[in-house]
Amino acid sequence: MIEFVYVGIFYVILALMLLYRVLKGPSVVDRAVAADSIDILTAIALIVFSIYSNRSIYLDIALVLAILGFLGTVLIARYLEGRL
Amino acid sequence: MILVNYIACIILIVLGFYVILTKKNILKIIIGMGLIDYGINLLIISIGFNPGGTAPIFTFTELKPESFFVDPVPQALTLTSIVIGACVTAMALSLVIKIKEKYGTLDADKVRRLNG
Amino acid sequence: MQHFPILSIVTLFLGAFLTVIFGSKNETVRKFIALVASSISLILVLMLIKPVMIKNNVIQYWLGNWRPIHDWAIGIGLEVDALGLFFGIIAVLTIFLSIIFSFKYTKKDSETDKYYVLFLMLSGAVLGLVFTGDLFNMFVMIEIMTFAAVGLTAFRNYQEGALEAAFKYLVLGSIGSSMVLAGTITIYSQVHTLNMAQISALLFNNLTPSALFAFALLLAGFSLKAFVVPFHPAAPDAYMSAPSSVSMAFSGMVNKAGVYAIIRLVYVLFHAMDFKSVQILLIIIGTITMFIGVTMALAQNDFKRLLAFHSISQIGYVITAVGVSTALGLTAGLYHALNHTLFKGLLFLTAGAIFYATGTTDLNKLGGLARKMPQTAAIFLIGAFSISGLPPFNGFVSKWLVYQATFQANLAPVTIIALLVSVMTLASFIKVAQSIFFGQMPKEFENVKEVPLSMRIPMWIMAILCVITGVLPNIVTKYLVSPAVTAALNIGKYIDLMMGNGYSEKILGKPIEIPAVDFTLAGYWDPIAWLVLFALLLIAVTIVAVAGGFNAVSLPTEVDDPKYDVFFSGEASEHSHVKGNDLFWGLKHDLRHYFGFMHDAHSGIINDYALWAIFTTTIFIVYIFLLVP
Amino acid sequence: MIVRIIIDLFLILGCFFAFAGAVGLLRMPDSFTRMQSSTNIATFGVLWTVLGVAVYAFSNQNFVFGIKTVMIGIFIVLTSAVAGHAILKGGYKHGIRPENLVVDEYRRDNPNE
Amino acid sequence: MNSIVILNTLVIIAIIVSAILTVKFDNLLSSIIALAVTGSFVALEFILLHAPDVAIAEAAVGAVLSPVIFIITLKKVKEGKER
Amino acid sequence: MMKGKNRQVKDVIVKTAADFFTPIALVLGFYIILHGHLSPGGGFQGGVLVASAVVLIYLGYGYNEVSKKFNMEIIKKNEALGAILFTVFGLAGIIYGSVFFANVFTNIGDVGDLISAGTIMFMNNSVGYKVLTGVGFLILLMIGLLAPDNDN
Repeated sequence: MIEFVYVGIFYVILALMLLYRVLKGPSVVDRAVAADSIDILTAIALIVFSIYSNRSIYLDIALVLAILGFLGTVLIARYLEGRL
Repeated sequence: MILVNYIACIILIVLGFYVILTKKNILKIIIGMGLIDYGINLLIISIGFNPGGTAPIFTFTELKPESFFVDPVPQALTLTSIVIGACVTAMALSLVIKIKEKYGTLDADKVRRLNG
Repeated sequence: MQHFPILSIVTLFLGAFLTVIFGSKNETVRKFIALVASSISLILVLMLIKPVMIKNNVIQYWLGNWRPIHDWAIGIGLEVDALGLFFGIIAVLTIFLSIIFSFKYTKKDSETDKYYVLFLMLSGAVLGLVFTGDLFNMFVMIEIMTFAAVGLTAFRNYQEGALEAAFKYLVLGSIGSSMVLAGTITIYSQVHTLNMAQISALLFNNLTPSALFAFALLLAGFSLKAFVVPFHPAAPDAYMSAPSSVSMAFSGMVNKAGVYAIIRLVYVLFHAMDFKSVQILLIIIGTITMFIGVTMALAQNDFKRLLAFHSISQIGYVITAVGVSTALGLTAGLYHALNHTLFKGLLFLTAGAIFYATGTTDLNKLGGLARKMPQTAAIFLIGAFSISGLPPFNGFVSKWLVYQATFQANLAPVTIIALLVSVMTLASFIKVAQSIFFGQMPKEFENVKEVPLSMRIPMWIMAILCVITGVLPNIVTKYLVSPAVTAALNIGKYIDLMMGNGYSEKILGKPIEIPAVDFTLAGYWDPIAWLVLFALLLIAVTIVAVAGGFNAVSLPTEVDDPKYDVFFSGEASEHSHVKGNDLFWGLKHDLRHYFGFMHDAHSGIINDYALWAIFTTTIFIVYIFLLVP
Repeated sequence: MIVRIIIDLFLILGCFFAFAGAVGLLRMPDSFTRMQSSTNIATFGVLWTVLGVAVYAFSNQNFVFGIKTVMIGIFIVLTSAVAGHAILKGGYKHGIRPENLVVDEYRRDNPNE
Repeated sequence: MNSIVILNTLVIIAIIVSAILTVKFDNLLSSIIALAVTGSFVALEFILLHAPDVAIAEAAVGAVLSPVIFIITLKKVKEGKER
Repeated sequence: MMKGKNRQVKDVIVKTAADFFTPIALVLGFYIILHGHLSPGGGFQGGVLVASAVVLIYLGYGYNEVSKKFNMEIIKKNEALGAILFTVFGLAGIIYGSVFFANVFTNIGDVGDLISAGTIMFMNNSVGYKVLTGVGFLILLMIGLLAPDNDN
């Protein structure tokens, strides 16, 4: 299934584009949002790669990123609110 | 494919050393140590990689007869290295908190009561 | 018998974990657990002396029963040969005595459960390091060791600078661990095994560029763990701010673990001592280490910091002697390592006793304690005589061996520097003795008492050991040192016992010949040679005097300070006490540029120290790539 | 064959929405609009891609794969909503205001924050 | 095979760029965010090199645990100028 | 105190998310620990994931609830218990006549079952227990450092 890899490449390119927002973002909020989106894009790229290489065990990593990736973002939000 | 990885590992390690050498904030120094960890872990895994291989975990379905594994030993080594890196980071951060309480600063130029 | 090495390691770790569960409330329980664990480990290791040291066996042990398949080592193996056991004995001795000492010593500290946990983990890691036969296992043990050592350094975090020292130690140690790991994996990428015996076999006459790179990285990383000079600046801070029993463990085990790793690396793993350039590199490092260590020690005003710099200096002796690479040189190095553990542990315990009694180790505040603490003073004198190499004690024997080994290897300048360093060691200990135990006693120490018995016992044991190893060098050499030397040189046996008989012959081609060990302990007395040596020494002293002195800066005679007044009897005696600062002021004044430079170089900024470490590593890599093959 | 077309359609839709989200995240003028655009990635991009992958997996009788993939999609959608809410509120309280704001209803409802 | 090489190269570029960002930011909070991003890219790279065990550990440590303890420490020492 | 209570009611979305995701994170973590010998992951990874559930609870409910739920002293002892269990399973190899870390009890279960692989499974689970208590202890300690700031 070669086309799945192209989808993965596309998502990684999107993540690379979002790194520009991490670099530029005038405030920490922008950087945090971009980092969150990069986490999500990484998870999707993982799904796509695992179906390309036909190993369902690779999906556990995507599961971890999906469930616990938002912890850091919420923590940063709490930090910005000043009530961590 | 692997050559790119090696270059990236060297760049990561050099960036980590650059942070340790030039940045004066000790929290930033710990971030630099984290970068060195990433670089070395990537180096180990890249050494164990075998083009065309698959993950060294045996499952009944999904494995074709002709598929072969990448080298599992470097993966075990990297796992140990990651665990150690996490422990070192946690230890260093707790030291940073205590240093901040005691010295009132995070500047490496001012945390120098022991000299000479 | 076969299980003894792993049991001695596991006992210590198990003791650490049991201390957390049962000893968190009760002080007695945790002392009991620590004592039992350390004595079991001591007994197990001492029972290995008979088979390993005397009968010359090598104990091999495959964890999980993963033996080599088709001549390829796939499991983690323990391999206890005489070299490893030699350092193992040093380690268990240090652990046992240090734990006995710390029973009373940590009385004023809270949270001593953490102390015992970390200490037992440290000792278990050191034992694992010296007994293992697997390169990556070595890295893991080094990392646990560094981790526990950092924790112990920060244990007295109410003291000045303990946290700072711990942080510096952690950062430098993590740089060193990264280098060790990178070197390990570079070796793995070439030979695809991690067993040290097999690596040794496969790297014989096969030094590719990646192997050379790995050698440089590993040498730098292990040197950082042994605190040789450009990597040393974390050591004095850590030794100074840790509790004294831990400082003793640092100089007795942690340093020695690094030295063991260097010996294993250059002798067994890479066969590197066949190269003249590696010998010269080690000798240069060692010489610089002992010189800078002792000169820095001369300028210190804190007892423990001074001892720490002396510790670095003595490690320089060991590295120099190891670098000479003859059987005599290796004997000298190992003997000095043993002696260093004994007398430096003794001195650190003395420092701990003084701290326990008076609450300070600052040389300028102490004085005249010999009347109040006679036993401590006697023990201190034994230690000081040992470290400065006075004849009846052990320092004399090993230092004499070092001089002899370097001189026989046509390295007379190194011999001269070693003699000079020995003289300076004696000088700095005269300063310590004068400012702590003799002279005028300050008024606030009127009520100082001798330390309790449980602290004096380990000190006396070490003092007696110092005398024994000094008086009976033949026995020590025969039963402890020379089996270790033979094991370090007999690489073929090491490989054979791990990988099965005949393996080394198949790979190495021919059995490696063991060079004959030639001990002439009575001393090498060639009058003309020694005459030339003393003449050279005189010239060297003259050069030093000329280089530093003879400039027309007026000495501070006109300062209106009563301590420079002429002393007549009958005056108030407040200023007749010569402080530690005031001794050797002439030398310090003459060499003030050098001392000022060294003081500025030890700036206390972590970035500078990291820069030294990385820069020296780069030099190692370049040197080894240019000169070794 | 019809399954292949469906899968490709889903994947292309996912790619398109993710691309739109990324471009929005790069080009929008202030933090709040950028945030709105980033949810595009997390909802529509993820949803279509996951559907495509899941259809492929189920059509190949690979049920473990399909179920895990769908679970990942659901979790990403839920968590990103929570994270977006939290980071928005944090940013607002930290003092970041949208440009060209006409009505600040949050301020109107919570005057003392 | 070729497309995998492209994917790998892209991920490597992303790792390098985010590491440079980590070094470049003077603001500590931004630096931590960039470190977490580097962690998740490194986890992706581990999967591309077929090391799922390591990738889970990296995702758990690099993308979850280490940002959490870094941010708590940063809050405690209060040196981050948040803008 | 009153103010703190007031806060908790307000952030209802994060609280609901914490309610919802804490069990899922726990299940995921325990799945990764228990299937350590069958699928990627193992003691360490699962332990970290389980421990990060503590952060979730903290985010939802604040420090007071967390400190009520967990007793630090007991957690510390449990961590040591995990380490001791690991060592004891290693020593079981010696006791049953082989060497340290040898894989005994291999007759339990078939290949691919959840309960299989002998001592390896037990060691994996005890490592998981140690890590989840250890990292949980670390995170609790870190959160506890913030507690004085939380009040004002």
